[in-house]
Amino acid sequence: MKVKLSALTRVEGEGALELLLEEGRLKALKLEIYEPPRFIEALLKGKSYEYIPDITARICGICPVAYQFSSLQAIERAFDAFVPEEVERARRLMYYGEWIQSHALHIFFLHLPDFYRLPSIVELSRVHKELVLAGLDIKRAGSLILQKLGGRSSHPVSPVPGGFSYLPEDLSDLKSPLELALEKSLWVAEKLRELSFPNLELEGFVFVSLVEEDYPILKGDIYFEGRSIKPEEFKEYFVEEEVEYSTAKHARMKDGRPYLVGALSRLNNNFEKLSELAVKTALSLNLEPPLKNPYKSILVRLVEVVHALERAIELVDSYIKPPVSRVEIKPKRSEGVGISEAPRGILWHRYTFDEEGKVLSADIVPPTSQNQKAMELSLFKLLQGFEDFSEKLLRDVAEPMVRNFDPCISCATHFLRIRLKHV
Amino acid sequence: MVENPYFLKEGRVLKVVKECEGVFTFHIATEEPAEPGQYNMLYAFGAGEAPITIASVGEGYVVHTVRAVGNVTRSIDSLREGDYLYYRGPYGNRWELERAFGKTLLILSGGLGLAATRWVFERAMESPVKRLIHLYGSKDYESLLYKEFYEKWAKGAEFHITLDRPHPEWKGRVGLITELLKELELEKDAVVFMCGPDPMVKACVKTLEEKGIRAENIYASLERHMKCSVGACGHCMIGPYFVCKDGPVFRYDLIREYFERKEV
Amino acid sequence: MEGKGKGKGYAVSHEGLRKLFDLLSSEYELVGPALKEGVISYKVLRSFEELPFGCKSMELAGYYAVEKADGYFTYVRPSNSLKTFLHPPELTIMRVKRENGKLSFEYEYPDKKYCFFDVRACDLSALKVLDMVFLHKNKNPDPYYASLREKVFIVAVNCTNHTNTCFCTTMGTGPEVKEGYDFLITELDGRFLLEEGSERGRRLLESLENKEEARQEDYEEKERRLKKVESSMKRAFETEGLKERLYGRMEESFWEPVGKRCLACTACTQSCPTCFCFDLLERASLDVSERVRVWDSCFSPSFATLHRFNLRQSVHSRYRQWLMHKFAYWLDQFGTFGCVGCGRCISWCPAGIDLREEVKRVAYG
Amino acid sequence: MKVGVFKFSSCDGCQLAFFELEEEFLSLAEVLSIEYFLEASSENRWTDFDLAFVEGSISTPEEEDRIRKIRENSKILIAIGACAVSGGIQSARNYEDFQEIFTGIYRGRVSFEIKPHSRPISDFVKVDLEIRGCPINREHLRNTIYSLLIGLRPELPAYPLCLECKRKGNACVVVSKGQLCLGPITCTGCGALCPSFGRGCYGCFGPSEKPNYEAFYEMARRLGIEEKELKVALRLSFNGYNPALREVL
Ligand SMILES: Cc1cc2nc3c(=O)[nH]c(=O)nc-3n(C[C@H](O)[C@H](O)[C@H](O)COP(=O)(O)OP(=O)(O)OC[C@H]3O[C@@H](n4cnc5c(N)ncnc54)[C@H](O)[C@@H]3O)c2cc1C
Ligand code: SF4
Ligand code: SF4
Ligand code: SF4
Repeated sequence: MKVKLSALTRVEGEGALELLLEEGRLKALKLEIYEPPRFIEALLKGKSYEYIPDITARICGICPVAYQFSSLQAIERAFDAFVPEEVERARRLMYYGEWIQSHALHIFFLHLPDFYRLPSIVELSRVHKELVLAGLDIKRAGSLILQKLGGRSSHPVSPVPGGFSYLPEDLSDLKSPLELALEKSLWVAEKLRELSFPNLELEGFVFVSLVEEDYPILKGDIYFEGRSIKPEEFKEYFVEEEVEYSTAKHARMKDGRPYLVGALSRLNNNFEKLSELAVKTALSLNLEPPLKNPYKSILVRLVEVVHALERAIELVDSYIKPPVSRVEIKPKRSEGVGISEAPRGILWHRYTFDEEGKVLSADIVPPTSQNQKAMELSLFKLLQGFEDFSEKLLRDVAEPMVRNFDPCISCATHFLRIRLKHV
Repeated sequence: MVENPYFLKEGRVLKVVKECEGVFTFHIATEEPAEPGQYNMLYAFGAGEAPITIASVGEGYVVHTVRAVGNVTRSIDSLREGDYLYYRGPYGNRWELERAFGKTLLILSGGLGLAATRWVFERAMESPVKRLIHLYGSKDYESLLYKEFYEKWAKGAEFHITLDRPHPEWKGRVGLITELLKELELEKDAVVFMCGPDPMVKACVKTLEEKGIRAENIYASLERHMKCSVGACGHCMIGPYFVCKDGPVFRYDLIREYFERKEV
Repeated sequence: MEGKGKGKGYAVSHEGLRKLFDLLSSEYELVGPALKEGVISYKVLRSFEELPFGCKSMELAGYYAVEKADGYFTYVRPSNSLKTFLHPPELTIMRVKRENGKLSFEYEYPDKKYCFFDVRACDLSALKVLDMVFLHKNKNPDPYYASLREKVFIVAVNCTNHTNTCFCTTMGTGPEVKEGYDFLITELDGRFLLEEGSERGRRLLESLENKEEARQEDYEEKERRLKKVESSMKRAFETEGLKERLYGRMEESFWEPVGKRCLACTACTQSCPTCFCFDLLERASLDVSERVRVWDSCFSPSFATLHRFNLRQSVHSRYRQWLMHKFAYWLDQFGTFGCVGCGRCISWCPAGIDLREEVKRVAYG
Repeated sequence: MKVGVFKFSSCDGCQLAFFELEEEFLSLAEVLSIEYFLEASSENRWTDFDLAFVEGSISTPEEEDRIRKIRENSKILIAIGACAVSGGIQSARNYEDFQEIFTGIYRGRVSFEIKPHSRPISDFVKVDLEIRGCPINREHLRNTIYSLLIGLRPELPAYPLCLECKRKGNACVVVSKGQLCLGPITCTGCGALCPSFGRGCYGCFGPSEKPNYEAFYEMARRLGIEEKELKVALRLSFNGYNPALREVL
């Protein structure tokens, strides 16, 4: 027998959950993604490298900056362009803006209502007004960074190959909203200590993230189980395979083990690199590596918000408009890989170009498709013991589990294999 | 500090008459002096302003007839007795009625244009005009305005109506206003006031000139897009004129060059 | 308001100019030219150093670049115009509140006190033109414009250079500044001639230290420099009788060629220091609405909408409206040309249309 | 007013504009009744909608069925964003060989139905209003919702971006940098973001009302850009399959 939750709610993008039952017990399960693919990589073929960042940004409305920066890194590596330090700092700041905004949206609009058993932020705001308003203050701080540096909070326009098309003279007006957001996020952390979390641990997963000088965001090597590999080596360690029952490719380690990317992995792999206040917040919330309870990812995101805010304030304080905001790009026949930590985990891009800088091939691996397997395994583990599979149960129990992973289905679908179900 | 022309005044709606589908007449309390031909800018919350001609006045009130075509006019048409209307004005020039003293005055109105000629027509009935004729063309029976006055008007002047389309109830003329006009015996020095859609104005002028009436004796009230009504926003310009302040009433010979040319 | 007529003259050094600048910026919000992202534009200045001394713009129809030059006031009028400050691109003229079926209105006037530092002859004329539109030739003077305008302090500068698109001599507005300023600066060789033009200007110059009285030679040098610019500028077309000629050229065929090339992008009208057209917008939420005045343009596809239809559908008819307004209608409306020959609309036309060529073609072609 | 927010092929960015309204989203949620909005709530109801906001383009048979159903159930249907209005970036494939595009991504067995073309909503059902942009400007969303609440027909500008660019005080990038800018033929609404950030507009609000393409091609030629390149830029403008642009591409 099949049971189906036909439309996942409060996630980014549209997906469904299908359970296969045998004699009333869960036999198999699949997370179905019925968003049509948009063929973004294929569209890039034959187009100038200049189009890449703006087009790949459109893969996802909630983390476009991640796409812009992973792709810019790939382009700049391919063409041996070295972006000045100050420009990289501005990129970092912008990326923090996206983390803050995206995490705040996920925490307050999508995830938090679960913990109060409410259907949405609207109901939540009726009972916990202050909490929601704090969340909006945090979100706004992130959005303001994006607007200031890129014009708008989704699909900002300033990131271009070689740097920025323009950087502002002065960022000091960001300071007070950021400080307010930091204050609010510490207060929210205090508040969220009240939450109770189901006891469920993810066993057997490899935690994969980047490592760089700071808590990873903009670039770095890929790190797991105490070792690090170069971004170029990604495909040697991680494979995507087709699974008969699923419409999506599943990513796994080459040795067959499942892996996880995103907030939990970042925290587990880079705890000591968190900002001072972020470490304090983490400890106050009893978050210490190895953290395996997916429900606590909401707390990890909050810790990352604290980190991002603290770092963003430092960057705003030290900001001086760079003398050159954009270095020249000289296209050549070559290949480039770029990787960064999108809010939902590592986002890998690889492009090959011809002499004029036209795209010969493009390959993008977004975080959500990497976490697909982890989501299904956790759901399976969670639902295994149940006998009643009513829609209500699935909405109340299964959906919150999915939200733990903050899946971004729009991201996944430009890439995933899809079998369309008619709803 | 100079006086703010955008300052809005408040007027209570004293009376509302439904003229026909989507057209209402309002009596608005006001003490502002006005002249026939002038208009007010009426304001609607969130929608902005629209120029609306002063159709008539009474003791302590002004009469406006509004056809709902867009946001401002639709909002205004939803007002009822006792509500408040906000406006500024009056603006614009007036019909030069004196020019018709001792002569024949012909008024031509098309559709809602009757709102712009009604007051000057009523004035003319009490003025030393030698002969007063008013031809009113309406697209159909349903759209006729001011029905309650026809009897009175027919007593004070030669008042004729023609409809573009026949109707079972309608015993009067059917046909375009120009046809009615062609049949009319007119002195060559007659003065003409008209208001109606641009094509009607053009067609009537042609017919009038064929009858030997000179453009200097023809006046038309024009309609153009306007935002400020004080000759500063530029929208209503036609040739060198601002319809809002140099008009809306123009002596035809002065605007012919621009009015008859395409896209000026 | 600034007066006219020539007053006393002084000569100062570069340092003297800085002193003047500082004196003025302590009392006024100082607007002047600055080089930003490769373009010289008027903006609110924080320091004397922001003035683009020794820069010069190279301008052609649809082309603009800045290069270095010898001297100080080597540049010409900036890319944007002073109307930005007096007739702001976006201005809330009132706030409307709705309560129990009644409305209440709050009117707010901008209360900035500007000093325009470095205004050239063409732009001074443009201010005069705008004054006529909004104040002197309007039965209903505009209180928003008035509240800003009456406080403005004007430091004029004589042009000792010109760019390819300038045609002030044709329009009779420059290069020499003649009236309408508080004081006037002319760059001489290594020093600056300051001439007072109003009582306010006189008081200010009087309070300045380290100045000398201007000598006869200073005035002579000024004349020489102005003559030099003037003689290097070609007369673009004849303005005598231009209006009448244009009124005779309303026929579409005269305008169709330029209609093909014009993008109807509105850039000319927006860059023009005298184009005043605006729109009034409503920004509403449930019970509060703001009435906002924004710049509009006769090139906009909805500018002359009547009955859901723009009366000026074709691009050439919109171009005709603009050019006829500037060189014919304006004279009948306000007694002057609507063009002061600043050349901004030429430089900043992305299609590279040269207004002068169009005037010549239509009126004299 | 019963409201539904629906998603088709898209990046979700336009729906986010609702969240971008921040506190106003919460207060509007109290005035409107939001019956269907998968991204915002776990309680969703299919009903008759007074107002349906539709994000995304139509690129599968399922989507085609679903948009028709939404239309039947909605009084006012508003297309939001470049995908819904013009087919989105994914509609750039409409100008290419679909087989090639398809196999460029999927090499193995596949079992889903997808249309070769991604099309705007208005290709299938009547659209009452359009909010443009990739993504939409939240002020436009705000303005639209309030206008409807006040009982007015929402009005968004259709004039070219250059007008807004100038109001912003930008120096034209075509003139001062010799860069291509789609501003003269692009509908305004974004706040002239790209020129404000030193680059030419890439057209994300779609074509303005009746632009003069002939003059625009000439402008591009002066910048050294051939018609072929220009067409690529327009197809990749996120609005390449806008009914008005389609005709010239
Ligand atoms: C001097 C003058 C006097 C006027 N007197 C009257 C009057 O007495 N009574 C009256 O009802 N109207 C009168 N009008 C017309 C009236 O001003 C317009 O109908 C009004 O501005 C429309 O505003 P709106 O906001 O309702 O519609 P908008 O939202 O501005 O317009 C909606 C659409 O309707 C179009 N439209 C505008 N006017 C008309 C129209 N007349 N017919 C059809 N479509 C139109 C617009 O172009 C627009 O596309 C007068 C106009 C002028 C210039
Ligand atoms: S029309 Fe052109 S040259 Fe004349 S004042 Fe305006 S911008 Fe300057
Ligand atoms: S930069 Fe672009 S939008 Fe701005 S004026 Fe120039 S062409 Fe128009
Ligand atoms: S300038 Fe053009 S591309 Fe840039 S944001 Fe605005 S509409 Fe989009």
